[in-house]
Amino acid sequence: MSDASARKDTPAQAEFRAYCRDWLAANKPGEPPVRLPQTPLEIMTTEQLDYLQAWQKAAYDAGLVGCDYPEAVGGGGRKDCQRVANEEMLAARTPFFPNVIGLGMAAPTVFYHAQEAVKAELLPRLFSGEDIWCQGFSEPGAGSDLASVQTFAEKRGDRWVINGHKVWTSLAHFAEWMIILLRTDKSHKYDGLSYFVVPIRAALGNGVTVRPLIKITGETGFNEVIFDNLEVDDRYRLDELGKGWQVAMTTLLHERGAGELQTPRSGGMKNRSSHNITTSAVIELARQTRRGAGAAADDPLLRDKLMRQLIREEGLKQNQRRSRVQALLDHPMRLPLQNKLLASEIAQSIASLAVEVEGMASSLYMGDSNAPAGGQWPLSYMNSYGMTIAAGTSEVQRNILGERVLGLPKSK
Amino acid sequence: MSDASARKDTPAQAEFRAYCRDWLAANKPGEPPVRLPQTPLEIMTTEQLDYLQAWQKAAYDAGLVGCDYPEAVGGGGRKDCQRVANEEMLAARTPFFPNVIGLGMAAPTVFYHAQEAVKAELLPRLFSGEDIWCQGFSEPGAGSDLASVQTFAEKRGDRWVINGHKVWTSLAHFAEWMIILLRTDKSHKYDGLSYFVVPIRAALGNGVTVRPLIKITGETGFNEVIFDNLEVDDRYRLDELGKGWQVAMTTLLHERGAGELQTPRSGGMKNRSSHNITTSAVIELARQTRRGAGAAADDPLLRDKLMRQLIREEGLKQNQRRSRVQALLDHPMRLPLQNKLLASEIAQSIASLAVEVEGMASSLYMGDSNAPAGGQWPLSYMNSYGMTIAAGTSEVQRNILGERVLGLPKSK
Amino acid sequence: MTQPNNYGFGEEAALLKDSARKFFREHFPTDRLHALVAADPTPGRAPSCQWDEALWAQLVELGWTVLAVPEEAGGVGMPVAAVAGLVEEVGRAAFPCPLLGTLNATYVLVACGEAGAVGLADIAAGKAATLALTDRHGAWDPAATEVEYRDGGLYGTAWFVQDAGKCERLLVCASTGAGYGLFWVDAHAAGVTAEADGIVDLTRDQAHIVFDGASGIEVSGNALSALHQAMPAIWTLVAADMVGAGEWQLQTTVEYVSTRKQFDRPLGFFQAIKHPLVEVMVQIDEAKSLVYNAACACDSEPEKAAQYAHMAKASASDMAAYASSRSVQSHGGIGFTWECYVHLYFKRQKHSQMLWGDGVWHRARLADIVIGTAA
Amino acid sequence: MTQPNNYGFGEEAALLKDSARKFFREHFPTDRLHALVAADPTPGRAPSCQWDEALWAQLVELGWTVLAVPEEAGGVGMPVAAVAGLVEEVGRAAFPCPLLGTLNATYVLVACGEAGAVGLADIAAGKAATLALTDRHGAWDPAATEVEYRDGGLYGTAWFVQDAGKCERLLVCASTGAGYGLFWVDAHAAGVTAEADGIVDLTRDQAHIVFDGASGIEVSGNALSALHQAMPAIWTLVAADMVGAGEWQLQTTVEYVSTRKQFDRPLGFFQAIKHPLVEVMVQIDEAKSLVYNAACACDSEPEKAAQYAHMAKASASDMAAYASSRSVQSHGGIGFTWECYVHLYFKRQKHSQMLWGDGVWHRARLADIVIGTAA
Repeated sequence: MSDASARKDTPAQAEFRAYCRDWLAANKPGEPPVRLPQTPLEIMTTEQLDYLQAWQKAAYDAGLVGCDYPEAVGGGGRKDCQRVANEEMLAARTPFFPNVIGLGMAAPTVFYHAQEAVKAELLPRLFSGEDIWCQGFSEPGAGSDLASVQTFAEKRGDRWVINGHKVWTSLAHFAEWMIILLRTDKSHKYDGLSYFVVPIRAALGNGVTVRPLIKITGETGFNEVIFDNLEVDDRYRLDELGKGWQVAMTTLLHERGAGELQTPRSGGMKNRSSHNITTSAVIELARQTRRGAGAAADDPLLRDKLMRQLIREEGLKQNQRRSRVQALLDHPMRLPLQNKLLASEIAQSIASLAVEVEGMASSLYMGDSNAPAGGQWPLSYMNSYGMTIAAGTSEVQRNILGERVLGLPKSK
Repeated sequence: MSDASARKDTPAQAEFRAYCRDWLAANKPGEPPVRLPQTPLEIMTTEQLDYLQAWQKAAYDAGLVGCDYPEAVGGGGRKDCQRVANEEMLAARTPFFPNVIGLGMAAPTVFYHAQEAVKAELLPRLFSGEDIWCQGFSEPGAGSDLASVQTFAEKRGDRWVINGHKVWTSLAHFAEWMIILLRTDKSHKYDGLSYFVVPIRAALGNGVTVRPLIKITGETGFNEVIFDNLEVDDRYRLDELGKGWQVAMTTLLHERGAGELQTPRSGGMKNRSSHNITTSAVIELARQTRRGAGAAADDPLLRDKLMRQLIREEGLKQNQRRSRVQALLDHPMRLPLQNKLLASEIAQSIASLAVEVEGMASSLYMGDSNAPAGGQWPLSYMNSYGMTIAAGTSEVQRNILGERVLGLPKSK
Repeated sequence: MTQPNNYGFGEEAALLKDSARKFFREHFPTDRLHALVAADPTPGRAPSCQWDEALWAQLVELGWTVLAVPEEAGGVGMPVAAVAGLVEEVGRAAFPCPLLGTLNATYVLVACGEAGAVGLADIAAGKAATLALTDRHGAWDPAATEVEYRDGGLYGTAWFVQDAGKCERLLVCASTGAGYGLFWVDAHAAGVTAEADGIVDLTRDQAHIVFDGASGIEVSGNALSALHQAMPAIWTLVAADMVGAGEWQLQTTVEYVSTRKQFDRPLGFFQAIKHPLVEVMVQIDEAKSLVYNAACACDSEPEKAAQYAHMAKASASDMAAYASSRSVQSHGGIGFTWECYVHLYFKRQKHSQMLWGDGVWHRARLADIVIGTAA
Repeated sequence: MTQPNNYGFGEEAALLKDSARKFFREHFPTDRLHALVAADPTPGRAPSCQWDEALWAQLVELGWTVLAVPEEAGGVGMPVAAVAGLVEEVGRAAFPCPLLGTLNATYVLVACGEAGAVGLADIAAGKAATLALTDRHGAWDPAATEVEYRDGGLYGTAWFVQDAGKCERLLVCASTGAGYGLFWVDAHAAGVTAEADGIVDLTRDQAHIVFDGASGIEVSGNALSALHQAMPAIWTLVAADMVGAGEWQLQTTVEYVSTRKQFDRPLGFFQAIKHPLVEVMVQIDEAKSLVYNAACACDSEPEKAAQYAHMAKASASDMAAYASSRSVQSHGGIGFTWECYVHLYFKRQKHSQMLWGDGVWHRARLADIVIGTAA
């Protein structure tokens, strides 16, 4: 993959690629001292965080993070080079970056919508991972219907006073900053929204309370955040008052991987905790699982189901590939807008199939030494509902596809 | 079945049962001189019709049709005896009755909503099958949304003048009478509807045109009916002006088998043309179909699919049985309202599975002498869409269940 | 033999079902269940056995555990259809208790004939029991048992033993020199060690039980035949439990989507929510109708009991998977939290789905009966 | 070998696909198709072969039939990816013609090596061809052929021969004393009788062909090896046809539900209509992406071609079933009539679904590759 891509490099990209490759060969971090979670959103301990923050800082200092952003905001000032760095990091199987919401959602939003001084203030520490970011969109009364957020910001002089309640905020327990969608006018649903960045850590106990929420798996990892008269300077407002919905679209576009700026991504490292939700992992499980006289992998019905999954998985991969081949596309958003729906539903059905393969042994959980794969498959299956619910449920994704791509009338 | 039911008979029912049994033993009609269609709705030739009408007339004359209706309207004046006659006819495997819309939908509607004189005029010939009935509900612009019918009746003196266009009217090409939902007031959607019975055959070429529609199978069997200034006497209005929607509910309730009055039903006859859409017929097909080195019935995936169908089929049968066991019901309409949805969807999936079993040979149609089962399975599969579309699409059935049984808010 | 039209579900059965539903509504609402079993959320938590023993004692007092015991053995001798009605209510309440295991043991002991009397007497005296016959691979075929009987003692391990921590007796299937035997064993006897499993389902406990020379009373020298006779009732009852739990999932979800608003509409307005819940209802009704048909076959058409019980358990297993999935998804973010009760039933249903055979397994057995064994 | 990022679908391929789409839009709109093939609706109608030979002659003139023929054999030698683009448009138009059969024969002849040149020369000269190798049971394994070669002639029957009535040449797989051979046969030669089948699909014709001592040119003495090499392209192209037809079904249905109103709303407002159509789109896109991946593998990663082509055809088969089902259902009563065009594609897709293996068959072969043959 890395070599196939290299063939199309510009001279500047080729030079940068060589640099990345050399640097990674010399500086790729060693085995983590602690077990890492499946994704950055499940970071639970400071040991995990320290190791991952050190890696992000090193990569940033070496110029592998924020490559395509201007130097004035702490970026590398290059052109279309983040993709190159990402490819090389994937090939080198580096650990993932911990500041995943910062890099993927906050950075492009701040970059396109904040005052210059605020960009210069916030982005360097975002890129370096020294500041972890979180996202304050959902509320108890605003899930799929995001525009109905009620957390309110009231203007008092040059400052805003914030009161309300955000939920499902991953990483809030480690975050310095939050991107937040607030209501500044109760009389208009969409035009009454404004978008801010607010300090979390600095205001803990003084306007901000972070409480962990427990998932159905028993894990923590996301939080509710309560605002009680938090004061924020007006400079931290992004774009104009009442334009919060439009700014949020920038965030969501980049979250879905459909934005202008390539997100810095690291990953691929295998370690003792790694648990890949892939069909090939389930095939392996089926090979090791006894079913009747043979292995589960010999069972014709399971083989058929395994191949169904493999085909869906390869289909998604090829969708992503095809989305860059103009001549084979009828509508520019048709494939990108399927990404989130398919990735989450495929992960759910893969985990569900693994549980079926395990049979009675799927009753055993993480604390049981006899549990196959350490009990991670039932865990993954339950966690998969986080994926089909969060960031727009599958139902909402299908509305979006029907309306934005097929042009059908709005259902709501 | 007949014997198990007999155990619970009242003395009057027991006596009637014995009478039916004796009469059927002596009078059950012989083999038909022509190939019969799968259901009465597909009667295409007068030869078919003549045979079936003769049977219905004989059964009526013997008192096996309309048993529970009062004698004044041509009924048998018995109590809860139609069920007994139906059971005995099923056990005797008699042919079906041709006037199926008349018996199942028109009779109870006329009985509950017409003037006494009209009942006495119309019902005897309906029960005897001498008059075939059809139903005029759907229109080109009113399918699922039945209440939007536009065919208009205008009052002129004591008579109504009807103009408009009805579609999907099965049996209209043989029908003497039609039950029809008409608009009498354009300013109210529901309260602007009135319900009539109108003569079809008598007015052919004089206010009424019947044109056959061709189905995707290539068969005929239903029609469009065009009204061009058809005049009808006011006595043929059922119930009050503007109450058409309520009257139509009586029709639909009985159509779904959820009405008060038991519909006279005959059937069960096996003949050379019979093609049962049942799982056991597909199992038989799978036994006779070569797949790889063995029979399709040995293929583990097909076995699993066949058993899925068998289970759904038995489930529906047991639903019908359970719907009469009060202690095992939470909501009186919960099972009856599932009937139409399940029967049509199960038939569709059974036919679809048969086509899968046939494999390449499912490409062969009715005119091909090598077609398995005479090409009836692809025909049945296509026809099954008539069932999931007509009389309230599956989508509409699910709305009704969600709203009327689960109490969820209306979707429309 | 033919079945009575009403499944033999008469007045007594209706009263029992009704009183069970009222009992749980009064004494064991879902918040009590959650407080009882969900105190420690950690995924790696140590195995535990959380249940309300006092409430269970009341139920034993009410005679629930002897309903299936024949009258001549000191029980009530109720038909399986009536017992299924009760178990449906236990499932609806997700009540942690050894009722299913005790009923399972009862049906097997009855199938053992005279030799089973000793076990039935214990059950009639209020002792809870459970079956121990599954191998480490979770095989649903009892002939796979890893327990051996030799030199007057039992050796080996029985896996996936349900509600083991709540039982005083074990009905063990073991290979003997002559085939397979069934042994009635005191759960606390010497040579019996129960190793509790750490499981997902919070409403049950499970263990693997190590036998090292334990003694037991042989209640059958032909275990496979007795089990063959009893399994249809066992499959039917776990399906009945799932039907009750499914109905809880449906009603709880319907209630949530009727009140929760998004886009200025209750969620249940949207067909993307409404139609899947209708499908859940349809699947529950199919499974429920098949459960009473199978139960009635156990009572009055035994030659069809296995066939109908395979249908019931296959249907219930698929329903449970779908109902569970929709209960969490339709609850949205709330449904993904530990504090919302839906996860308790989600986990119970995923567990039940596998118990005594998943849908695929039952359909394969059904095909062997209906189509004949594949060539 | 690795695949180029863009599937090797370059500028020429894009031009070809685009011009094909325009050609059909201009010369063969769906109403022409309906008028051409749907004149006789009777279910028992006699077999017939309705097509527009003049339009086909134009396409031959344009060189479409020689795109896959190597340059050295007088063709254009275009990559499979480019040919798939063309076939997708043929499927979208449901154009009745022998293109697929001719392409299939081309790939098999290429796999025959030098001996295949005689066949390629005929194709380069504009002759249409089709494969004849299926047995009466519709087996998708060419070794099941019922045709035998003996004493210098072909004997036996080849079944389910596609578009036989439109072809001048047959590529026949026959058992020989030494294994299986491939024979290039004149469709009108002595000893060749085509018996037309009465089929459901109105956009194709099909026949079983009886050989009674017909002579043919042996183009391969190892048929199974040549077919093994060529089948991935054959599977890929029929899948490409289905993707095009699926897109027609989707767009036609979207258009209908956007205009047809019920309950004062366009049907497409309702999620019960909208979400299934989204699912159709998702399935089409999966199949389409897998088609170009498989085509590209045929061109530049042959060791993976079978694996990827199984994926493409399995995906396309399931998609075609679902897209067909939703196209009729969403059209309501109108969709159930002969005059509405959706039935033409419904029938074509049901036919294609089975051609060269249904979804289950391709997944079983894929499993043999990916997991290994079951023990």
